[in-house]
Amino acid sequence: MPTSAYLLLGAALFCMGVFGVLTRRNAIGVLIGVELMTNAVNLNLIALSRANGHLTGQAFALFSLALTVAEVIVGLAIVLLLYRSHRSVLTDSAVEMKG
Amino acid sequence: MNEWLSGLQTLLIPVLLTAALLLLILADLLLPFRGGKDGSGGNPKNALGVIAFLQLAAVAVVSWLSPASGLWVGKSWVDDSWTVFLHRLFLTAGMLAVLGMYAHGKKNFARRQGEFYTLLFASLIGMTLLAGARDLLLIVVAFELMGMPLYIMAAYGKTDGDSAQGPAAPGLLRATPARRPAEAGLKLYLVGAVSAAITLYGVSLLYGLSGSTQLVDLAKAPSSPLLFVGVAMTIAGFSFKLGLAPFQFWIPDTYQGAPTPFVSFLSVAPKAAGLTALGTILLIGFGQRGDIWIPTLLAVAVVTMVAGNLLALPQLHLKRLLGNSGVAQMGTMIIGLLAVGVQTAHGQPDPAGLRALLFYFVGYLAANTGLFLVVEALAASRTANDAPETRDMIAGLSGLNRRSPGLALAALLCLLSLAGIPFVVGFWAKLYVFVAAWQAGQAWLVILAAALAVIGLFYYLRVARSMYLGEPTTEAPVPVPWSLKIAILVTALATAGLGLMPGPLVEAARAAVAGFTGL
Amino acid sequence: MNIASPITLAAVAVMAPLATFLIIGLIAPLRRSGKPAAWVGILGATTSTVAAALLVVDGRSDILIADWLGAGGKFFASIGFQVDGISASMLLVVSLVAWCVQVFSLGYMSDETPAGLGRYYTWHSLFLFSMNGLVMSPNALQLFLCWELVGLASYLLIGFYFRKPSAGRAAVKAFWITKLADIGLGAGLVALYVLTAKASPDGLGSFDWSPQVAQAIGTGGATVVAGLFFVAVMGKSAQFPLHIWLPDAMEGPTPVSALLHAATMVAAGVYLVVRAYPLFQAAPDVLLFMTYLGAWTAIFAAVIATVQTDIKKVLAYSTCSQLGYMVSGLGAGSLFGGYFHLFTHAGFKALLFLGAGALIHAVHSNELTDMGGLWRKMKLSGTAFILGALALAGVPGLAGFFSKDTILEALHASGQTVPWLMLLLAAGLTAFYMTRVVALALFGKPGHHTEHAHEAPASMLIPVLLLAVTAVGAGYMGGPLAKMVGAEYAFHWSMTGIIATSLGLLGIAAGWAIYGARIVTAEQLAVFAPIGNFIRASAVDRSAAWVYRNAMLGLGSGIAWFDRYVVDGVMNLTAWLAMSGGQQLRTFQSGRAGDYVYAVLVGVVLLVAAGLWNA
Amino acid sequence: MAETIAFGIIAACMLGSGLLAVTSKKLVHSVLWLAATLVSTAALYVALAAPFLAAMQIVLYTGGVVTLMLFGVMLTDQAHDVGAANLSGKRLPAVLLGLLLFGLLAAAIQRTSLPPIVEAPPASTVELGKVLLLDHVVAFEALSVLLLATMIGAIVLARRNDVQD
Repeated sequence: MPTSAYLLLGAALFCMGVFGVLTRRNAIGVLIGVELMTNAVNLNLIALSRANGHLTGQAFALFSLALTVAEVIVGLAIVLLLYRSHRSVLTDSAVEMKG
Repeated sequence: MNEWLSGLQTLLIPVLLTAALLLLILADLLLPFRGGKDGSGGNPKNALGVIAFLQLAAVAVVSWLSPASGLWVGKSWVDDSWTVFLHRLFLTAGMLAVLGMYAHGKKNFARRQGEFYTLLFASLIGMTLLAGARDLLLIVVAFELMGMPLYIMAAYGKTDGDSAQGPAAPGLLRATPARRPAEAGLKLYLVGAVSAAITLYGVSLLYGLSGSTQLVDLAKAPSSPLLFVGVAMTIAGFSFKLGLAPFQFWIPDTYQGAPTPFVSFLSVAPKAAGLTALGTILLIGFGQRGDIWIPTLLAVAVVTMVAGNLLALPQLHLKRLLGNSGVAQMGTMIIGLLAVGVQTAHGQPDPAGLRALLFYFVGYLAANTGLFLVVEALAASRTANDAPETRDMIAGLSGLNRRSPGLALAALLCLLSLAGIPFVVGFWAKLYVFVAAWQAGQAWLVILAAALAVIGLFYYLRVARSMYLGEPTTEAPVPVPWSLKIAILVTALATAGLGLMPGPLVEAARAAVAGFTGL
Repeated sequence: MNIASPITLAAVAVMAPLATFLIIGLIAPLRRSGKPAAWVGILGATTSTVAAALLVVDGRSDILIADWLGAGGKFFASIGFQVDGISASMLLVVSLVAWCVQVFSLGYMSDETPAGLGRYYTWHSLFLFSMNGLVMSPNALQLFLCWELVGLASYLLIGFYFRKPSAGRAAVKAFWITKLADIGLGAGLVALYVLTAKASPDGLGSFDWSPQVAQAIGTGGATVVAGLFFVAVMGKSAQFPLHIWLPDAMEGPTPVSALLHAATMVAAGVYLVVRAYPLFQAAPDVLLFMTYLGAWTAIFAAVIATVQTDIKKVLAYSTCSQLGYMVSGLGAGSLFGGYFHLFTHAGFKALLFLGAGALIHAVHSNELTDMGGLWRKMKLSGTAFILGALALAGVPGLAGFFSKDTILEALHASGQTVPWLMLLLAAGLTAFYMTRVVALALFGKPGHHTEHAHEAPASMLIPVLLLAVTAVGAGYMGGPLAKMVGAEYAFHWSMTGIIATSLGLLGIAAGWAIYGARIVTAEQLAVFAPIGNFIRASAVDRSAAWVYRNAMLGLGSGIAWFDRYVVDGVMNLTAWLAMSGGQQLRTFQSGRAGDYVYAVLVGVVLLVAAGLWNA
Repeated sequence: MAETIAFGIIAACMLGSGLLAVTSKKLVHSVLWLAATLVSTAALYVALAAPFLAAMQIVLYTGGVVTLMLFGVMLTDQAHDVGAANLSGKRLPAVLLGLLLFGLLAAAIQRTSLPPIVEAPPASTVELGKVLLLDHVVAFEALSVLLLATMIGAIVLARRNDVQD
């Protein structure tokens, strides 16, 4: 398969993630969108690593994986906090500060 | 083995900070919590703030004693004079943050002070790593290391003054935490997580097209549409942390809801770190090919300055005002970066813009931190009698001069500095940036920025006016905890002192840029 | 005479007000005590005045440039004192006027609370320090720094009655407009540095304004720099259309108006041109623009002054108008003419404002109609005021005559016929409106406050009388002043002088006829029987009145209206646009995190699209 | 040919489950569809000669992240508004924005000549480890600090309030 096929696939997945981020009101739903986006990044990295013929991209993808895990942990902690303070996990339930 | 040791030595400051972080965790485990209802007095955990400060001070002393070695760790990190300058900047910011936080933490999250300082240290480690990072992978990881603790710290704390409590939930969820910090953390986090994904996508393209993660190798990437997309997405991703429009909307909300001493930190150090990271990527990687990024960044800078100033104009809430004005300030700093970019692209790298940038960081650190700390001092001194709607509002500063002339003077100096009035450091910072930009042929940008600065002057002086001409609701002086007093004094003195005698700082910035490897 | 070196004297003159500012400002009990603080302030002004006088007598030139910011001379900022004929004489004028104003204020501001008085003198000291620092600047950078400080101090002084909303607004407006114009000075400064850096072999720029610099940066560079500088001059020295802050700034205490409008704040703009004249000379386009804009401002403001009923507003527009003269004169290439007029104007305008202050103090009103007949009550102040008015009107022998004549001569000599005619017309109008003020305020129908009026106290009279001397004498200083500036000057009658004098006298006659003697009535004109009959028959008197009312008043009011609503309106519109733009943007700040993420992604799409567009 | 077919099938699985992950009404379904997407991506990693990454993807991502998310969903299940309004009404602009972005990215990818994927035996984990620990040792250490800080932070935020201050 040509490299561009993988990149196109990644781009499609990334844009699905964008769609998810934009449409989900549930904070965990937004996180799912973000996961799709980072997953697309990893696919990119590994495909490009292969295309470049070395392992740096794979290493990068590993780092990216770990970062994502950390991000999800923090995100869920914040979602729990939001739930406890607002009795809701909808992102637009917290709208006290604006303007 | 030897290589390892020299690596550790080169990475002295981050390594020391990591050791300090571990020590802090240990101290936190050893010190019991014992506090009254209000957490005042006799809580052994209070010592953590002192320990954190002393640790940072010790690291800062080491940093001041050890000149740049110029050594590399692999090909990803370098300990040059640029790195050293930024280290000192971040350590100073960290110390100010601890000083600012000490009284706040003691009172508001007595039990969780240790974790706060631990997170602060983690964020500082990220910044110190960013300062010397010359590798995309390291930049991304260090950037996240800096950023993720910030998400948590923004959601920290329980007091937000006028928090409305929701109905109590059963069981596990009996106690309701404050609403505003949660909201602040959520907004910062959501925008940050999306931006992180965007940055990663952009960076993955840069890596793929150049075949390497090292910044110097980025220049080898052949010009292609995908490269432009990669650069654009990288800029977009970083713009979130820098608070460039339209990625800046989280700023006022998060500033408003997060603990003020933390905001004083959030509003300066991470931005400086992020800007230097973006700057190193663009200048080292694409310095010769300014056409890839200069037009984009130029547009972003203009939009940012306009939006920041206009959004700050109607604000009556001090933290929101400072948040939006900070957006405008970032726009001005970007001009410095653009100036270097244009000169470098013309094949005559002139580091005037970089010098201006470093100078600006210091001035901005002093003025912005000082101002937020004054806001904190006022908020902390509030009693139950004060109207809740005046909390953190400009109106809350009304007549401050009559209550606490010293505090008002400190705030005034900081305001004038941010507005770019002569005799305080902010003026030199702006002038320096403008000269660099004009030299790079961006005269129109200078005139635009100067015109927008007039708007800035308006809202900054409105605050000053309220302090000096407004009627105080009480004549009682504002009680300021000693730690906060020291921090405010230091920032005010720096603002005035560097305004009257910017020479040493100019020289330091010159030396820092002279040793910048990569240009 | 060798008391101290010129640099020492200059340092004393600049630093004395700074010291008093710090003393009054930082020692709160002293400030709150009122009178003692005032005396400290006056002491500072006295020291400055004495030092300036010694400097003028000394007559030596010197320059001290200290490398302020260190960095081994590599960084651009240097400060110091440039002592020469221009700066020394200007220093004396500034200090003297400030001294007069401060002494005058002792009486005028006697109703203020002690704390208020202390605050007032604190700002005065700050103002004098910044103004003196500006005058002694050896380069554009220091001038800019002090210029900003002058702006700040004047903002504080104009807004002194800050509890009065209109005063607050006026202060803000003055500040904003001058600030807006200051962009020009700031940008000009940056441009100057960059251009000199480009021209110098070591790549380091400077903020010098010497002829060598002008030569180095060439006509193109000089045009950019001088043009940008002139934008700031337009703001500070109230040139059309940036003059709109000046009439509003009358909300401040009257002595403040005297200070700002006579020798100091508004003069700073003209002074900048005088100092940076080598750069301006290298930019003929800018000079030409100045000639026309100055002339237009002179006549425009003079017309508006004819219909004002507030005595301070008349004087304010008159200041605009006279500044127009100076700018036009400088534009026509006469450095000395512009500076000479600045010099004489300082004296008589301060006199007029302080005299007006005495009148206002007596009747507690600014309105001309409330003052009528004050002459009987206030012989001394009245005489002084009349002297000032005559000096402004350009009556031969008094100060204004000589300097105005120099400017008109210069315009004539340079062949600028249109501005020359405009300025001649403005000269007539000036005489007319000043006569109107004198006639209405001093000799008109007594207002109901007039009965209780009495002569001003000594603290107010002394400065007024002192200034009256300068209003008479300053004109004869032309020769020595020219020598100090480095020009030649000797007065002689010329065609221009004769025309201007005739127009001036005509203006006085017309003014007096209409507002003083009220002779334009049919009965009085009937003395000239045949003509009178003819006039009666053809109703020329009525038509003259009609013409006057509709043409003259109409024109004046029309321009005043234009001023108020169009020029002002544009400024207000800009402010409103900025504010409502901010409000509009705030709707995006919806508080919903989802919307912020939306903004981020829209931003990404835009940046990516822009990137692809570039690629 | 077989390779293309295999790629096509995996890609279809990935995109299909991804689409379901962002459109399912029920959040639990979304999380499960996300897991399916991640697993199909792992299959692509194998095709790209990155078996270690595929394993990590399944262990860390699918095992860790998805489990965490399920926990999150269950813990917040009592929220009165979950399920009621999971999707916002602004779907059309989101679709347009997503398509626009995809169009731009696809255009850029199409117009860029990329090096081809080299068919090669899978890289050994040892080599990968060398890259990680030799070239990127600083980042590796930074990552460990990051994970530590994240743990501390998450605990401090998620801890029950009544045992706090």
